[in-house]
Parts: sequence; C-alpha cells; structure tokens
Amino acid sequence: MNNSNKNNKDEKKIVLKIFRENTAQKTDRHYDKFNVPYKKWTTVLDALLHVKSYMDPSVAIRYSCRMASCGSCGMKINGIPRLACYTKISELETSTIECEPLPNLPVIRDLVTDFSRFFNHHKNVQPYIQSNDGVDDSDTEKKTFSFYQSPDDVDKYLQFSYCIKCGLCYSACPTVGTDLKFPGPQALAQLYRYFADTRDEAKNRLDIVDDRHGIWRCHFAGSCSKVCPKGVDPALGIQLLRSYMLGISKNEKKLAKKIEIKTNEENI
Amino acid sequence: MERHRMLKESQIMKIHYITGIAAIFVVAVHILMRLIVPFGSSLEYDYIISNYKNIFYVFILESILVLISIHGFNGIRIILLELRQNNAWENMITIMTISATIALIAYGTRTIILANGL
Amino acid sequence: MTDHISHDVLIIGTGLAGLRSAIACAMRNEKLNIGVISKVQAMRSHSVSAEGGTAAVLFSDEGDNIESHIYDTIRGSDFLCDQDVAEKLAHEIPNEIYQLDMWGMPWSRRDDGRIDQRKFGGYSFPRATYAQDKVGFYEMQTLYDTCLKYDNIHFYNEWFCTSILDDGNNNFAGVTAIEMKSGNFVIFKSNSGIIATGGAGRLYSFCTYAYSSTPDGIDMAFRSGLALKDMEFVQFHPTGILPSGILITEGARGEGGYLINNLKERFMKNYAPEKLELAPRDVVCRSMIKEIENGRGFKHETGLDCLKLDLTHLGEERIKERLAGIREIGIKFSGIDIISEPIEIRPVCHYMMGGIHTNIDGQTGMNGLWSAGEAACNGLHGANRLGANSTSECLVWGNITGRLAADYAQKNKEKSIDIAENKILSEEKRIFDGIFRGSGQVNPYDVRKEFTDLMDAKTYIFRNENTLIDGLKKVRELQKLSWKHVDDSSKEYNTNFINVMEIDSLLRIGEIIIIGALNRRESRGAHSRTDYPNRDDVNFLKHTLAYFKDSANPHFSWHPVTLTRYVPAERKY
Amino acid sequence: MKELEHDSRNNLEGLKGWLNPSRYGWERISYWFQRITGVFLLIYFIGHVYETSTIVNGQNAWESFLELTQTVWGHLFLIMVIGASTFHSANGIRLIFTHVGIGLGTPGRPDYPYNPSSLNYRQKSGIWIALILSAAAMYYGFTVLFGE
Repeated sequence: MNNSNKNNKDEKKIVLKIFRENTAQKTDRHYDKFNVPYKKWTTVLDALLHVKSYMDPSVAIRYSCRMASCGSCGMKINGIPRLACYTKISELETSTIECEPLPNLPVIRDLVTDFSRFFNHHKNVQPYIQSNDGVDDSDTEKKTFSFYQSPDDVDKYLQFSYCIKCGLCYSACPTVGTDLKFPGPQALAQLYRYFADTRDEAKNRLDIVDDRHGIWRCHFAGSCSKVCPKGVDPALGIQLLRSYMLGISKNEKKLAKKIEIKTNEENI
Repeated sequence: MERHRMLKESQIMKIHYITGIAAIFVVAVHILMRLIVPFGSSLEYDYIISNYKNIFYVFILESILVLISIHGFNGIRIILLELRQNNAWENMITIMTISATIALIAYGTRTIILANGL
Repeated sequence: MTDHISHDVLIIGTGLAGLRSAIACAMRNEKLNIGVISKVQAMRSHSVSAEGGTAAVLFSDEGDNIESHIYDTIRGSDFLCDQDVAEKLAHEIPNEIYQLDMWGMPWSRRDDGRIDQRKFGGYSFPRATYAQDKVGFYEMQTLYDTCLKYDNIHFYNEWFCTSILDDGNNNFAGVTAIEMKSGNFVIFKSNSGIIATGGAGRLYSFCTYAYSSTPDGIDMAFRSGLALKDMEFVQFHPTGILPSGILITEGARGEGGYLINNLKERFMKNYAPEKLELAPRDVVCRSMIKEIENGRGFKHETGLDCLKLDLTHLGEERIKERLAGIREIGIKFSGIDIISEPIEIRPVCHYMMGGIHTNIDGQTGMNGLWSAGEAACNGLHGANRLGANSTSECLVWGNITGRLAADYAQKNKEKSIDIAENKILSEEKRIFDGIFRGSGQVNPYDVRKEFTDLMDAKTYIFRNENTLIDGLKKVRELQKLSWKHVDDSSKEYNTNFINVMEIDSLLRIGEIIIIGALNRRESRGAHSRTDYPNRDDVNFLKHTLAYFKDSANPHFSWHPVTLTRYVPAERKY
Repeated sequence: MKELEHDSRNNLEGLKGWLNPSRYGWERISYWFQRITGVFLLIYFIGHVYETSTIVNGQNAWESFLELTQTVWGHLFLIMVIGASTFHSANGIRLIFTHVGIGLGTPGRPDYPYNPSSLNYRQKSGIWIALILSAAAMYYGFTVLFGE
C-alpha cells in the first residue's frame, strides 16, 4: 500500500543515497542516489523497498516484520544506527537520506551485514536459564515446575528481555569499533537479564565476562542505550552487573519458589 | 586460557579505581605545596630540596609516583588491548606495561632518594 | 558436483514451531545432529509479532477446565475442527506454558507470583496466558536462547529452501536450498524432517504479516506432491491499523477495549449481544464489514473505510502496563496515542487456517516428514481459529513432531539416503534456468502488487462466485505474463532472486485459495459466501484437499472431519 | 572465552568512530575526553618525572631545565594539564560511581518514547560539572601563571 508508484503531482520526494558494495566480488564502494516519493507515514524501509521494486532490484537489504520487532533492518541512517522500519522519512527532516550498512559488522553486500560475530558473543554469555533440576534432558525423569515470581521480580529483568538482537547497540559501541573480542552491549545486557532472573541458579555467570576483553572494556559511553529502539538500556544492565562483580551489590539472590506440576503423562 | 591469570580483570579494575581516587588526594596535596608560597618561588632549587627533605612530603611524592604509574599504565594497557586482539600482542602489552610501571617507579624513586640525600 | 550437508533431523523454519521442535528433538536424543534452516536469521521469524497470548487452562482451581477449552475451540472452528486434535491441544498446552516458564519466559504475573491470564475472543474463561502484549516475541527469544544451550542444534541462518527431496519411495530425503550469503545451491540430506515455515499472509496487500511470510514452505510441500488442506479459510483479524496493516492485539479488546462506529456506538451489541467485542474473529470481522457497508464507518486519509478501537477508558496506567507495545505501534505507525484517542482499524489478513495436510501427530503424507505450526493443517482450527490458539498449536505440535522426528531419525540412522540425480538437476533447472536466468519484460514486483491487491479485492471477508471466478481468471493471466526473471545478476545475497521465487509460490498458492473458496458453496467460519450464506453440514462438513498434479491443474478432493463427542450446533455469541 | 571464528575487521569503525563523538551525545563526549586526557596526563607525568629528576644533578641543571619550561607555550601546556587533570578526576569519580551502579536508576518498564534511565540528568550534569570545574581550574591556573 505504501509502495504505490502512482504519480501524484503533490507527492513529496526525497533523495535516498544508498551505500553499494559487494564484498565477495570486491566491487568498488560507492553510493547510488534515488528520488523516492513519500508520504507522512512512509518509513525508510518502505522507501528502500520502493527502490528495490521499481528502480533498482539489485539493492541488497535485509528486512522482515516491518514493525520493529524482528530486528532485521538495522542500518546506519544519516550517520546513526537505526531500524529502517522504525524511522519515518518525515521525522528525519533532511532532504537527503543516507543509508549505510551497520558499522562494526562485516558487510556482505550493500546494506546487509554479517551478524555471526554478534550472535556468537550472545551465545557465549550462556543466555539461558540454568537450573539444578528444572529441565532434565532425559524425558523419563522430567519434572515440570511452575515458578512463583512476583511482578517486582519480573521487573528486575524484564526491561533487558525487550532486546530484539538488531545489533544497533553493537554497532554504536566505541569499544566494539576496535575490539573484536569484547562481547558488546547486547550480550552483556543479556547476561544481566539471566543473572537477575530469580529462576536462574547458575553459579559462574559473572566469571564468563570477567576477563581482559570482558565487561570491563565498557567505559559507559552510553551510545548503546542512546540508539536502542526498544528502550533496553544495555548501559544500565552492564553497570548493574559490574556492581555485583565489584561486590558492592550482594551476589546472593533469592530464588523463585518452585511448585511441582503433575504432568499428564498419558498425553505425551 | 583466561582463567589462570594472576589477577582477575575485576581485581585489576579495583586497583585502577583505588589508585585513581587516592591519586586525586595526594596530587591535591602536591599542588597545594606549590600554592602556599608564590608560584615562582615554589620552583626555586632550595625550596624544592627542602621539600625533598621533609619526610611527610617524600611520602606524598612516592605515593603519587606509585599510584599514577599504576593507574596510568593500566589505562594505557586497556586502550592498547582494545586496539588489537591476538595473543602475541596482548602478552606484549602486559609485559610492556608492567615493565614500564616498574621502570618509572624506580626512576622516580631514585630522584627522591638522591634529592633527599643532597 | 553440488555440495551436500547431512543432518539426522532437518527443521525448516525457525518460528515458534520450528524452535520448539528443535529443542524437543535435542532433548529427546542428544546424539542427533539437528539442522535448523531459516530464510531469515533464526530469531527474526514472524512469530515475534504474535502479541496477545497463548491459550491454556491453568486455573482449574478457579473454575476453568480443559473440556471447556476443547469445546470453545470446536465451536470457534464452526465445527470443522478435528475434535481429537482439539482434545490433544487442550491437554498438552498447560505443560508447555510451565515448560516455557522453566526456560525463562517473562510471563506476566499476578501479585502472588502465579502466571496471569487475560480474556480473549471466543473463550468462556480468561485463558490467554500473556506477557504484556509481546507474547510471541518473548516466546521466540526464550526458545531461541534455550536452543543455544544445545550443542547439537545447528542453525543455518538465511538459507532459502527451494524444494523437498524424496528417495523415490515416498520417504523424506532432504531439501535443496540456496545459501543467501554466497548464492550457492546446496543439498541437505536427512531421513527425518519437519516443515515449520509458517503462514502465507503476504498473499494479501493488507495483512499483519512480515514481508517474509510468503508461502514458499507450503508451496515446496505442495510441489513435492503433499496435499494442502482447507486453504480457503483465511482468517481476518478485526484490528489492523492503517495504512500498514500492523496488528493491534485482540488482547486490547480482552483488556476491555471497545469497537466503535461513527455514531460512537459499540456496534457489536447488535451482532454478538453476549460476547460483544470478544466474539470470535470471523464474527467480529463480518460485523465490521456490515457496519461499513451500512455507512457507519470512518474514512481514513488513505481513502480506506475503517472503524475505530477505543481504549481511552482503560486509563494510562493499565495501557502502559499491559499494552505498551501496541501503544508504541499506534504512535509510531499510525500517529495516534491510544491513551488519548481511539485508533483507526480495519479487518486485516492475519492467519491461514489451512496448510500442509497432516494427521493428529503432525505427520504429513511422506514418511519421515512432519509439519507443525501455521504451515501445517492438522485440523485444529477448522474454519476459524480462536485467538491465542496459534501459539499454543506451535508449541504443542512443535514438541510432538520434534519427538517423533527424533525417534524416527534414530531408528533410521544407518539407512543411506539416495536421491536421484535427475531430481536435483530438474530443481536446479527450475530455479536457475527458469527463474534466475529467465527473461521477460514484466516487472515481477508489479505482478506481486497486482496479485496481492487482487486477493484483497476478491477473497476478502465476503466472497461470491462471480468475484472468485473473476479473481481466478486474473490470477491465471498473471501467471502467464513474462515476469519470471531476475535483474540482479550477482550471486551474493540476491534478494531479487529470492523475491521472484516467493512471487512464484504466491501465485500458485493464491490459485488454490480461490479454487478452494469456489468449491466450498457454503458459509462457515472465516469463509463467507454471500451467495451461500448458510452453513451446510450435509455437503460441506469436510476438509478440502488440494494436490499438485501438473503445473496447470491442481486436483481437489475432500477429507472427512473427525467428530468425537460434539455434534455440530448453531454458533451464537 | 571461546576463540571467535569470525574475526573479520571489515567495516569496523575503529578510531574513526571516536572522531565524531557528537552524534551520540554527552556520554560519548565524556568517554572521548576521559581517554584523551588520560593519555595526555600520562605523557605529562612521564615528562614531569624526568623533569624533576634533573634536580639530582645540582642547581644549574635544575634551573637550566626549568628555563626551558618557563615560556608562554610551557605555561599554556601546564594550563592544559591543569584542565585535563581536573576533568579526568571529576569525571573519573562519576564513572567509578556508575561502574558500581550508583546514580543510574533502576530497571523498570520503559514507555515509548524511551528515555534510557542510565543517560539521566544526574549523569549529564556530572559531565557538565566536570567540564565547568576543569574550565575554572584552567582559568585559575591562567591567573597564577600569567598573572605575575
């Protein structure tokens, strides 16, 4: 609906400047310019897809949900990492919009970057509940529990579970800009999310990032929280985590109460 | 690989914070000593030598030397670690910063001891 | 010649069902090597956009009971639901809720710490387990993160599957896929597989779906000879915002929102006096269209007719606590803050009740191949799905198919996989000669636009013979145009190529929907024929099956509905 | 930590990312200043230890070295040192507080439009105070050094 290519005289137009490069083919880096019509609700993603549909189908771009919940379309728009689907042309208030791939992630082609390093860092912080008896891998002895977790306990980690893994914070972080081994704001905030969860019983979570490229390479430049489209505030999570590591906050959490649920074995 | 280091990074950072805060106090005393007399005369040879003979001031100077060397070179280590990542480079940084810290402290201490004896 | 990758189990799709089945597989048998393929990055699938809740009976101590969940589902489906399937769902879903709790799902809680539930359309008890209004998102992240715990789950992010391979004896043998990053064509070999590729809402221009929700998975199964079931039943959701079609959750009405017409009247009292806004979605959608047709709608500035959803009386605090996500969506994509103003909404394509024909265990017609989630049609939703039952379905059948696929893979571990060379060659020919190196003047994106607008116009909430025939004719015309070509000649990350393959599948599946709707000369659930306004249990209490015969003519047949305890009755809300 | 398979430095922002700190706000500027002043102060410190060591070579050596530094440029350099050390100290204290989780607010349920609580006014004013203190110290240093 937004991509209608009807020519309307009143239609406003914007210049979209798109970064082009095919890394595997070692093509030259250059920018292509397109004149794209827009309305007040047109997002940068709509405009890019308009270009792809009707002007140059070879523009490579990653996109999916178009409602800022999948995290695919992160890119640098006018110098700042943003989600293309979450940035309206009308709110940028410039006559040219420059779209570049997210910095700090290797470019595959045009606006598409390789997230493997980012995902690896996420995986390395063990982003899952570790429980002594919650999940048992042999299904004959499997027990099901329900946890009693007060709304206040949920609020302790809820904010950090808003993370959509879009990589914006990772590409805004100055440390990530030079340090490949630094887990980055996303992974560290996720570590805090599971650390603060009263259902998690992991003992050694904090040791994972207590090394020379770990959490201490955050210098609280705040850029991660500034660009986060979901209000996750990774910088807050990282600082709170450090407070536990320095022993300022007490590192003993009250675990959630567990109630065993009788499973309907005959149905499984 | 990271586990069997002498100090955990969190311990190193504790040292970093403590040396930083402590340095502020001792440096403040050091600067005050320049300001209790007119600035020009605070730099005169005799005044300086008399400073070096004051055991309290010697203690302040030695503290500044140790605290800032540790704090400063650890800061440099952090910046250099962030710049490149491979084992050879990282080991080199560690060795270099530790030796530089020791060397600077030794050199400064030499001045203090010798000046004290003048 | 062509590279191949072997896995014990292959899971295609990384939505809720795909991730749940991957974990089920890994838990069942940690020695299996599990490959999970997705055309997007694993946590980006459209399940993240599910908002409202997951239906489950948790509070039997407060009066809820499983039987009621079963009957609500059956009644909601307009009795086209396979009743044994509904029983299975209702019995198993509470476990899944607790299982997610153990994996770290941030369910919304009551003050005493128990998991909370909210009201949802078509249920006789508040039964939608929720986590604010981002249920699908949290479930996805929880499952994805839990997958990372298992070293035997291997993700293939951004690999586009093009076809299902069998060994010639109706046994699953693998899939062919294109690695988007490099553009390489690769064969995946496996004895056991699960298709969980989700729905196909991008058949419509105005839909709640992600751009990636195209029917390539369903189409792939269809082309391999599997049957598609009940494709004519497309669910429309009452509240999609304009102009984008982004969903406002049914939870908004569950929390007490009103639907109003331009007389500021809660018009649902005229159509469903008992349930009002919380009638099943098909009922609400039809009522909305009737309101609009009777001139009681609003005009959105795009020129589309719409109605409004009023949440202003809920108060700022409640909205911020429970509906923060849709408030954000409203402000960002519609320019309206739901705290202070009613928001313009319109029925929007939301779910495909139909899909790959499976039995109660998710088993398809091919040995070693299962299907789960929206891509599958195990007969749970019948003619109309109840809100919050889709995430339930994904979790339950993700688990069931994962376990079955794991057992099957273990049993057949030693069996060698033979794939006839000519099958691979013909698939390569189809996609590379037929599409990648194809030629033509018609812009495929124009074809897509024309096709999806056509689906919007001809197969919306109310249908009739004339518009359907007209639609079918136009779809066939579009198919014949010379649009199968790719202008982007690079191999790497060629989304143009992917798009054209998606359009290919759109046209094929769109045709099935239209023919299915033509064949079903009755009104049932989400399928309303103005020329046959009544339900016809004598002739049409049965599922539609569609088979791919040759590229021109699909073959249709019928399949009986399993009735166990409940006799079809009139639906009143 | 597991050795990373993906160590491509392609598209890393590198030091260039530091050069334009303004697009990310005050916290980024503070980060940048803290680094620059830190390195600068260490260099000065090494120089200062060397400078003062000339005293052991007697009065002449001390005074001839002192003369080298008692110039307009030498004084300007010293004023920079005063500014840098004031900022580095004041901002450093703020950073230590944040690193132990003080003054950042608590996690909650952010509402659209999101204002991260870690980038609150307390933090911003901390940075401003550090900058103002450092300007005041430089002004004072200026009056002392050039006032005679």
